[in-house]
Amino acid sequence: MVYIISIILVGIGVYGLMTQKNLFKHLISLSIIDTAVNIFIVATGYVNGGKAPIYTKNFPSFAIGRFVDPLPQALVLTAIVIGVGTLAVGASLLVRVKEKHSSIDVENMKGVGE
Amino acid sequence: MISLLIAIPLLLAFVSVMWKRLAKPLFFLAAVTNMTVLLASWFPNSVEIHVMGSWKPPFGINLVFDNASFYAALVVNFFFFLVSLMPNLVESYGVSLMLLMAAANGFVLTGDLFNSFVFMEIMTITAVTVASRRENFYNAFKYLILGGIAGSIYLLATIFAYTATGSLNMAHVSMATISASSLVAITTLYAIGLGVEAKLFPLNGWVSGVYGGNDLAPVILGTSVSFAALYMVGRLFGTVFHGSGAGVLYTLALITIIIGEVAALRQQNLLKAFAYSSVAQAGVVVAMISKGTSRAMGLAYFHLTNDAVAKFVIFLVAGFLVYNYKNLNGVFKKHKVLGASFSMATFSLVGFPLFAGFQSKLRIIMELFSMKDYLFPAVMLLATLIEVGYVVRWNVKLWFEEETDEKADNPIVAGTLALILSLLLVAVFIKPEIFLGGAMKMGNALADTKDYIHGVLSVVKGGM
Amino acid sequence: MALSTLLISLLVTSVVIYFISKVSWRAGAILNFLIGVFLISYVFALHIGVTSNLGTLFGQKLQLTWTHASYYFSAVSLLVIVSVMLFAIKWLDSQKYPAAFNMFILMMTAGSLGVFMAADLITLYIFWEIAVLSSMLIVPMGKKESRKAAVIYAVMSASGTYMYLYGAFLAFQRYGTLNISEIARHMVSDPSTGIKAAIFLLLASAGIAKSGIFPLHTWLRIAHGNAPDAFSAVLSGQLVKLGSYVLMITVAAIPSLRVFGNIPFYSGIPATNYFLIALGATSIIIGTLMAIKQDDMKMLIAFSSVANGGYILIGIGTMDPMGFEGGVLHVFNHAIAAAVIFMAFASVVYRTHTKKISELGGLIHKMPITFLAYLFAIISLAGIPPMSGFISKWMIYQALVRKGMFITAFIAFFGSIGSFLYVFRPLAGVFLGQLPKKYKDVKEVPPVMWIPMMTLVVISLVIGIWPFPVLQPIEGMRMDYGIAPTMRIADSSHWLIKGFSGSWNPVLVFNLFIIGFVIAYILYTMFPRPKKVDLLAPHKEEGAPINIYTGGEYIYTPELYHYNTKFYAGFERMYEKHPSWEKVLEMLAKFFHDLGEWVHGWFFRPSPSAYTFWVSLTILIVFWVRW
Amino acid sequence: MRRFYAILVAAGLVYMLFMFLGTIVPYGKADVADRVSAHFLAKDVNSISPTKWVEGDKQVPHSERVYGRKGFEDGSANVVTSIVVNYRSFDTLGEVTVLFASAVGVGLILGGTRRMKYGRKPNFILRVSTGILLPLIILFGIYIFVHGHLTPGGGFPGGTIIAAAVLLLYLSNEEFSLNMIVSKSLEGSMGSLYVIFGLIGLAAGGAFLFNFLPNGVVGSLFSAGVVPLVYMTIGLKVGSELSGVVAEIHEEREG
Repeated sequence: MVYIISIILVGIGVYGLMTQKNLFKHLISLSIIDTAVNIFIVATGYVNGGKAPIYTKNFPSFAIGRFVDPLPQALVLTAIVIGVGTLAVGASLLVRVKEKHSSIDVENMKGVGE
Repeated sequence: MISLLIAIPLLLAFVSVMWKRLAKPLFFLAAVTNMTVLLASWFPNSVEIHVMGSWKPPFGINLVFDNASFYAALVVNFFFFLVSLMPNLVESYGVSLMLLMAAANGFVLTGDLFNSFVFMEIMTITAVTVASRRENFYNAFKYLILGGIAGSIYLLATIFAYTATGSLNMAHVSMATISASSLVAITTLYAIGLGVEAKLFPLNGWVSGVYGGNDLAPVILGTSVSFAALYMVGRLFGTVFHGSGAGVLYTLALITIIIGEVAALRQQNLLKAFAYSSVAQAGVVVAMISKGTSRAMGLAYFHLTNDAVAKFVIFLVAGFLVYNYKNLNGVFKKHKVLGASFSMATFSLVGFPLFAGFQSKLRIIMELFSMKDYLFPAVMLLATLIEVGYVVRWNVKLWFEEETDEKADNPIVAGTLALILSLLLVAVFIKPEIFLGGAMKMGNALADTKDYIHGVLSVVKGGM
Repeated sequence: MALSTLLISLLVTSVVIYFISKVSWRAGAILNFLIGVFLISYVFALHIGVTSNLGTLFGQKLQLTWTHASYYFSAVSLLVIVSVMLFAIKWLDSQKYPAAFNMFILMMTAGSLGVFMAADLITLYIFWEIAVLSSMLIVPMGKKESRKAAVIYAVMSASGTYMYLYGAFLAFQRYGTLNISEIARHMVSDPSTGIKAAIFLLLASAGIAKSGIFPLHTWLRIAHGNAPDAFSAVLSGQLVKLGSYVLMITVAAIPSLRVFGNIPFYSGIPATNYFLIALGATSIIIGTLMAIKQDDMKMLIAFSSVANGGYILIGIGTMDPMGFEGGVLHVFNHAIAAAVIFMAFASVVYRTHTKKISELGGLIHKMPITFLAYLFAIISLAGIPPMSGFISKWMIYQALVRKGMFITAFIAFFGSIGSFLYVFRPLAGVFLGQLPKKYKDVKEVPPVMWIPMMTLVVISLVIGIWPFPVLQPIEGMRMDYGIAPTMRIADSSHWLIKGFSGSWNPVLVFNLFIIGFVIAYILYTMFPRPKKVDLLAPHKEEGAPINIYTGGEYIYTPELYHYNTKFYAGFERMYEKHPSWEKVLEMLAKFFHDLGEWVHGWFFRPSPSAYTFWVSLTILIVFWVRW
Repeated sequence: MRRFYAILVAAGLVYMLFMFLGTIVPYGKADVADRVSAHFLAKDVNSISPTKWVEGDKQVPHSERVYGRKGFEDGSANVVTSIVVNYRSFDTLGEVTVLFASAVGVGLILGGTRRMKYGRKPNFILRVSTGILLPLIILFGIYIFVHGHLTPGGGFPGGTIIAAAVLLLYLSNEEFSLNMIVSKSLEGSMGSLYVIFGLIGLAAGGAFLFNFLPNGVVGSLFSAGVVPLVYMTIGLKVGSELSGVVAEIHEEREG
């Protein structure tokens, strides 16, 4: 189910990218795709009944099936940060696009030849 | 030792953000160090690995240093070194270029799928930064969006590979038994994910905008970064997936060649025209890689090296012209050295004899005929025909049209570099071994999966 | 000096010449000429059968060998090039890029010689491209239109060249060698006709493009017409002959009669050869008809080059001993004639700065030597005895008649008659008629410029009387290629060329002509001379009405009354609305351009949405089509 | 029409991915024993033979008590942290670099010089509560990255929380602008420190990013060798970096 939700989210992101005229919405769509992929990654590591992979007093010892797969979580941590970086650069680019072309709407932008 | 290739530029980048004025000399220092490191470890001729944090593969991350990654790193760093010689091109982008350098090196050297994704994203972000120079924001934004999509798909592919094999190590993935349907999913997603950086049709929409938007981006993105990306195509589809998914690449690449040349033909902007030509050449390289044999791959990288050298000269000269003259008619009458280098480089691109492009193009066609592939040579020759059209048109325009009275100073460093590189192209025609030897070793290393797996997984040592 | 050393040192020298010319272009031009003279002496001293290694490429030896064909073609080429080099010593002062011209013309010489010496297909290709590249860089040195001309020239030439390359590699893949004679040997024993025919036609296409045979002929008009004037002489007289050489290689060095013996088409001529002959015949028709209606004198001769390329191809294509020798001899004749004509035009342009026939006239009084050179050249070109041009055409006709190819023979005769028409047009328009006022101070060109023209004319005349020095190497070529090796055509001991329906004794004919000329001259002196009327005499200044009037109207536009206007109006009207092949090729070029627009509009549109759409669609297509 | 095609294509893409789903394990059925992460969990990577592992002999570790013991190859109780900062530390260096690259990029792209004004006074509650909350937020951020090896969290979340504090400052005070020299030098020195840790590891243990400090007892604050140090540098770096980004976005160009 989580898989399907994340895939549908990817579809929504792609739909947004294809239909929206506002460039900031493109950035948001991209973010949605990123998030969807992240959800998907975490989901691939889930074990039914598994706990968060942290050794505490209550779960002091290792056993197969007790913890969920920690690797996808570590990967997602990286992927989130990358998404943030992309978003920051994209947003600042849009600030300048707005300054230069007086709009961030694809149809109203000025001076975008070729 | 080889981890220094990534560590040194990174460290210097971090340092230079504190002292902005140092960025340019530090970039030069980083490039020189990297070249020194590479020259000190000339062609390892075996698969050496460097394990990060001394966690053995497939558990930890490892850098792989074999003939293939050495040659790719050499080419990549060489162009960064050349760029670092031109301070007025670097301007305030020293930090970004250092990061780009570290990322390109990491992308080339890494033996881990997820790690390559991380480096690809660094490359995308720094490349976008570089592309936004000279207020080229909208095109940079488009590049960012496409790069973002590609990154997501690449990540998705990596996760599919992880769930299928239980590891992220390339060597392990290449030896693990993956079900056919799984392999389809992984290779499709990787083909698309890499397609953006490898400039495959139709994922190459960003190229003209980014290369055509300023004078720094094409010089470095069209040479180093595109070499790194195309190296990864060879590594993944040659070494890791043993040529599955090659059919997709082949078809897309052939379409790319024609589309790229046709689009270049109609371009009225000098930089954009050759941006499209670089798309077409990338198509040739990918199609050759998809053939999968070591010879074919070696020739692909030979061609790519020639193309990169020629493109460096072309973009360097074109960037100078476009941003110093409003009307390009007959400008080479004022810049004879630039003009001569430009002409030589473009003729090499077409594959006229006396220049390096001839050697690679003819060898590729010959190799294809010996593989009984009759379609690709025909496509390639048709593409070359179109190329002749616009290359001659531009040369005639830049040399012979009536000049205007605009004037700009001759760039001395850029002119010298362009001349040296274009003479290098002539030298390669006379003695192709200059590039061919390394490229062939690279091809062998990429095609030899067994050696790669053995080298990565059985050698358990830290190693400098 | 080994052949390879010669070629490489020529290439290096050409760069040196550039720097010398930068200091003094005249010194460079004189050096060029001296090198040319040295090359001629070198070529004449070389022994047949000398070989030399150029190195290896892709594990294949690149070889040069000196054959009868190399000797013949090199000698003809050098004759033309050296004349132009001498001509250029003075002529270059009207040019903008003398240094580059000197460099590229020497480079082109090296390339052409390399083509003629090449023993394998790749060596040929390399030198071919060198020749094309360097000549392509000279073409845009002319007037404004010449820039476009260079591009068209390069593309057309490349389209032929790349087909040739494809054919060469096809042959290599099948036979494992690139050596021409070995490929010929393999092809004879190869059972697959389809692939052989493909190789044959692909190889020939380079020659077709270069020598301006029908589907790829359109570049000649624009390139020859707009190139720097003296260089047109090289283009038409020498470079086009590279194409004829490649055609000869494909038709004769690869023994097409034996290779395609299983597909005879008409009187023993294989279908492949007949196809080429048909192309040649088409070129004759097109070249002749188009030449007749040209007003630009250079374009006129450019079209005549198309027609003459057709003659050469027909002659060689028959593979009849007589036809072959005629075709090859025609190479010599056309080279000399075209070179002289273009040099004469260059002289005219040098003095008058125009190449439009309708703006010229009456130059016979001002430039008599140029006129004389032109006169003899067109006599040769039109194939009138006693000039050498007649002999080759006669030999081709002989072959056509013997093979019973009456349609082709008819076309060849038609072309010959047409050539009378078109070569007369510049004669009348440029040299005869009224001299426009503005040219009344025009002088004859200096000796440096007329000496090369007259030398070539004298050579042509001498060969017309005593053709055996040229026929000897041609016979040698015929023996090399094994075309009826026992037959002897040129019989110098009896001063005879033995044909099928009779023999030709050039010495006798020449004597008869001299007698005829003497009689005519006597008659000319006996009758009263025509009186000279200055038609435009009252014409005081440009544009003012002229005092005399015709049909009750003042003459406002004297150009309309120029001798040349509507010269062959009645004839031209017959094919006024002809379908133009040039338009077809333009459409093709436009197609690619529009395709570019289309691609750009659809795939590289400036919106990220479009990109996403195409990316997604491609993923889907990749997913569904492949699996 | 445009939307219709878009839906069609998006649906096709979803369908394709759905097809691909069939090739991976169903949700919740992930077999950790088959993956490398089993050994990250058990902290026994050094004791198994990778050659045997890749050939299919997975050598599943036995159930064993980890918490409160010492002598493991890796000492953090939070396994995700041990992967992020130790087993796959190189990825994290890359991650830090991504953030750094985007911060540099934002700086270069925006290139502002003057603090942007909101044009209205922040209200009373915001101003007062900022004074109260600010130290708490910063303290919380520091807590998060110091305890990164024990509890969920770590350098990235901690740094982000610190940056949130800076954002709060920006919101509450129109005159405030971050001292860029301090933030840049913190950012640069911390980034360099990470690389230098790696280089020390290279010198000490022969491998870049080698854990050269003793691991200690799993679960205690001073444990896990170099991990807390790295997380602290990351925390400070990310904090100063994102603060820098916040500051950059709040700057506009003259004219």
